[in-house]
Amino acid sequence: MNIHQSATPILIVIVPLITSFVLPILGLWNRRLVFPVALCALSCSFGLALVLARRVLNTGPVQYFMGGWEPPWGIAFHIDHLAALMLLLLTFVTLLVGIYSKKSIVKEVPDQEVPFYSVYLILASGLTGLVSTADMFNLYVFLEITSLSCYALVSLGGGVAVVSAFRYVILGTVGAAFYLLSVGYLYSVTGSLNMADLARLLPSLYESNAVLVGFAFFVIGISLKMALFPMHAWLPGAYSNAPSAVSALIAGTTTKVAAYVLARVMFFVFEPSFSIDTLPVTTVLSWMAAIAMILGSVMAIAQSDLKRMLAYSSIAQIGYIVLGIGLANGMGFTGGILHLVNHAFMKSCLFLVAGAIVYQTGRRDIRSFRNLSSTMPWTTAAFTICAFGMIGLPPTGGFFSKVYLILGAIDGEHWVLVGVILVSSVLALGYLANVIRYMYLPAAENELDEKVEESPQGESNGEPVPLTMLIPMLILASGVILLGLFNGVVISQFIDPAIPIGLPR
Amino acid sequence: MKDVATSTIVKVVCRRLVPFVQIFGLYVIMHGHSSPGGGFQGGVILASSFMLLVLSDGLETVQRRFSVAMVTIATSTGVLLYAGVGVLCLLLGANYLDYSVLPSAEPRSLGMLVIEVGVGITVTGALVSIFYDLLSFE
Amino acid sequence: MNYLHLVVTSLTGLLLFLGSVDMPNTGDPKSAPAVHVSPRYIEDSLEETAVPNMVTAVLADYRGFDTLGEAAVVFTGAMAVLLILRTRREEQ
Amino acid sequence: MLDFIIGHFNNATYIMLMMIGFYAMTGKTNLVKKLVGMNIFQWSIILFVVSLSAKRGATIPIVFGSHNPGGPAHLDASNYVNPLPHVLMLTAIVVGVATTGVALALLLRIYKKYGTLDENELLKRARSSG
Repeated sequence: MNIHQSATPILIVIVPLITSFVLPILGLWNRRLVFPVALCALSCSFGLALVLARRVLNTGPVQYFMGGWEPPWGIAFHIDHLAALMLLLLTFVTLLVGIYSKKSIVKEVPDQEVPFYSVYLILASGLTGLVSTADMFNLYVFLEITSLSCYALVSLGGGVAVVSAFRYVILGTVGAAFYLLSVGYLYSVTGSLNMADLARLLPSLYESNAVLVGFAFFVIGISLKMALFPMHAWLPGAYSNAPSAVSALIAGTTTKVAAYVLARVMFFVFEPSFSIDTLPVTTVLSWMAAIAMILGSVMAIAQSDLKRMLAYSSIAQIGYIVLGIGLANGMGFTGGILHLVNHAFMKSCLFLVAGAIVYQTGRRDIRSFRNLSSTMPWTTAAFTICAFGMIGLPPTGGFFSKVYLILGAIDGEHWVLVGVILVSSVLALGYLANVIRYMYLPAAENELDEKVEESPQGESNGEPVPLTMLIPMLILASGVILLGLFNGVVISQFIDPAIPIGLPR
Repeated sequence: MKDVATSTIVKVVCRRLVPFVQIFGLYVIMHGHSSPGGGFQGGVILASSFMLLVLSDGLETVQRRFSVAMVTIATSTGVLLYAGVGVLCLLLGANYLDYSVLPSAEPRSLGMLVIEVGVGITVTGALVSIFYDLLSFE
Repeated sequence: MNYLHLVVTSLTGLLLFLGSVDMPNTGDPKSAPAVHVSPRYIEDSLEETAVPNMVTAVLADYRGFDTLGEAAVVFTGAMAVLLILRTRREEQ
Repeated sequence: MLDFIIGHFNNATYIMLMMIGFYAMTGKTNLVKKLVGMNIFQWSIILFVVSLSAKRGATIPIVFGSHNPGGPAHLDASNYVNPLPHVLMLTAIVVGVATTGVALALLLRIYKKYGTLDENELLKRARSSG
């Protein structure tokens, strides 16, 4: 019996995967072909994501059974509205950062282009697989594929990047091991690995210790992967020491996918009531998110190095997303997912800007960004737009996601959390406005211009930022604004139909 | 590590042992169907035979026989073989990795055999490649 | 011997053990894993895939996509080590 | 009570192993010891999940004598051990090997650049070299 389902869902995952397998052989034969082939694999994956998104909007969730075996015996892909939105977001950001990475990586990794793009494509396919799989163990395999390629890409930064990459390996493996442990615990009492099957079997087992402890370790493991507040030790070092293109990719995708996995398992495999009443997971997550939002912003203000500041602000923004999930109501969930999409655009664009500044001037210290608005007008414009988005000013998407978060907090009568959101936005205004002020300051008073130390990565070579680096930045920046203007479309088409049933409206 | 083993016992024993290890490795890959084993276990045994050879003859002679380019090709072709079978099933009108459409009396058994061989090649190539890199990093 | 880590570790261990109290006894043929999904693998794998070794049948056919991901992990490991160790950028 | 101990004795040992690995990973400052702890931690989880497949009075999941024409009698699920955890843990083993390979490569780079594998010493040198 062979059933034939349309192959779009699986092609999104295997096209970059197979291309990454072909690249080493292609590299041996003709090195110059590697980048174009990698790019067309990524764009093909993005195109397929568009086709799939349209089909999901028209006909609802799409299923795909690997090897023709229906679940729970075989592995299945289940792509609903939320997964379609994530696929679009991931393939788009990976494509843009891929275009950007050509110029900025050629200094980092002089003749290692072949393994670099091979690992890059595997990361892209791991992310798409992570989002579309409906099998708990298959999700672990894709989680490891994604993490392994992240470890390698982070270590390219040179200087102290190797040390932060090793810490990332240790903490990342602890997170993945806790996830595997939770799959083992759930398997020991249910006997199944498929998410839909688990969702059917679990409600009768909510009282069993194995399920309670299994779910607790799942949340700890995924929070580690997401760098949620108490477990964020690896993030500042990894983001700030990695090459800028890699930081942009990782900041824009991996933590977001971990947040998506948290939401999917918490609300679609387990019933929302389980993580609200049986285990106080949502309250714990909300408070961890609140502390992350405040602490992350405060630490970001204290930084003078731009990439380290953006790394700490990522910890704060992850707090917003997890707050959306922790509020556990319709508004909060919408705000959380919308902020997930907005932050992916904003943070990857900001890291690309940081890379462009280092590329042209070699400066990383904020105080040395004087007069940057005249020497690099487009880059600073992109930075300013994304900064407005992070703060949450009206035209940008950041404003709308914060509005929904606040509405969600009001629905749940969490007045303290409303205050935390506002305070955190003001803190964000603090550290981002400081950077903009330096950028737009005239270079006249250069007597107090600090010594400009050369960037350790040696990324800079003084030429102006090439178009292949500028255009992805501007597309992402305009994306931040478009998300703001058309957030209604994103919500009504993708997020509303995906709101979990159990959540109170 | 890179200089040749000093004591002749190691050299003689390793060189005599390698062919048998390799035959056993190939046996384990090919007999994954009816006995415990398969691509991964067999591939690791095959890779360990090359490490044994490096122990006895040093890195240069082994790299002349199983060169770095060959290792990369092995790493890639194995997995390509695996994913390729999946795509072949797609082209023949079934779901990804659904071997029932393969042209043979027992299609699934054939599909699995090709999978095991592909995984065996990849694991051998990957582990030998990691071994070469760890060794030649000074 | 820092005691913070010791406390954290023993708490985690205690939590894990409490979780494993409800699990079926080892070797219990009526446990959920032995009853729910795997009977089909045991009973039907010979006639469906003509392969006596059930583990290989599940590994390569029923859950073949897992093994593809696994082979990709091995491939990524090799490429990652290649990337980490063969970067010829001279360190300052 | 005795039946409970016999039934859960192996889970207790796996959890003990897990905690030894977890302590080594978080407590130790030498990076190689952290890596060894990571391996112990991963392998104890693999042991735990493989032990889920055990069935009293069942043999290994390979059908012998399947080639003779008569074929084996009807296969009864309780005669054979549950093959699924073995498949899952083969993947976890391979993931462990790949992660250890990458971590060892990173250790080589760290040792070459900083000359030490002790975490505190490393942070001092990393901060001083900027």
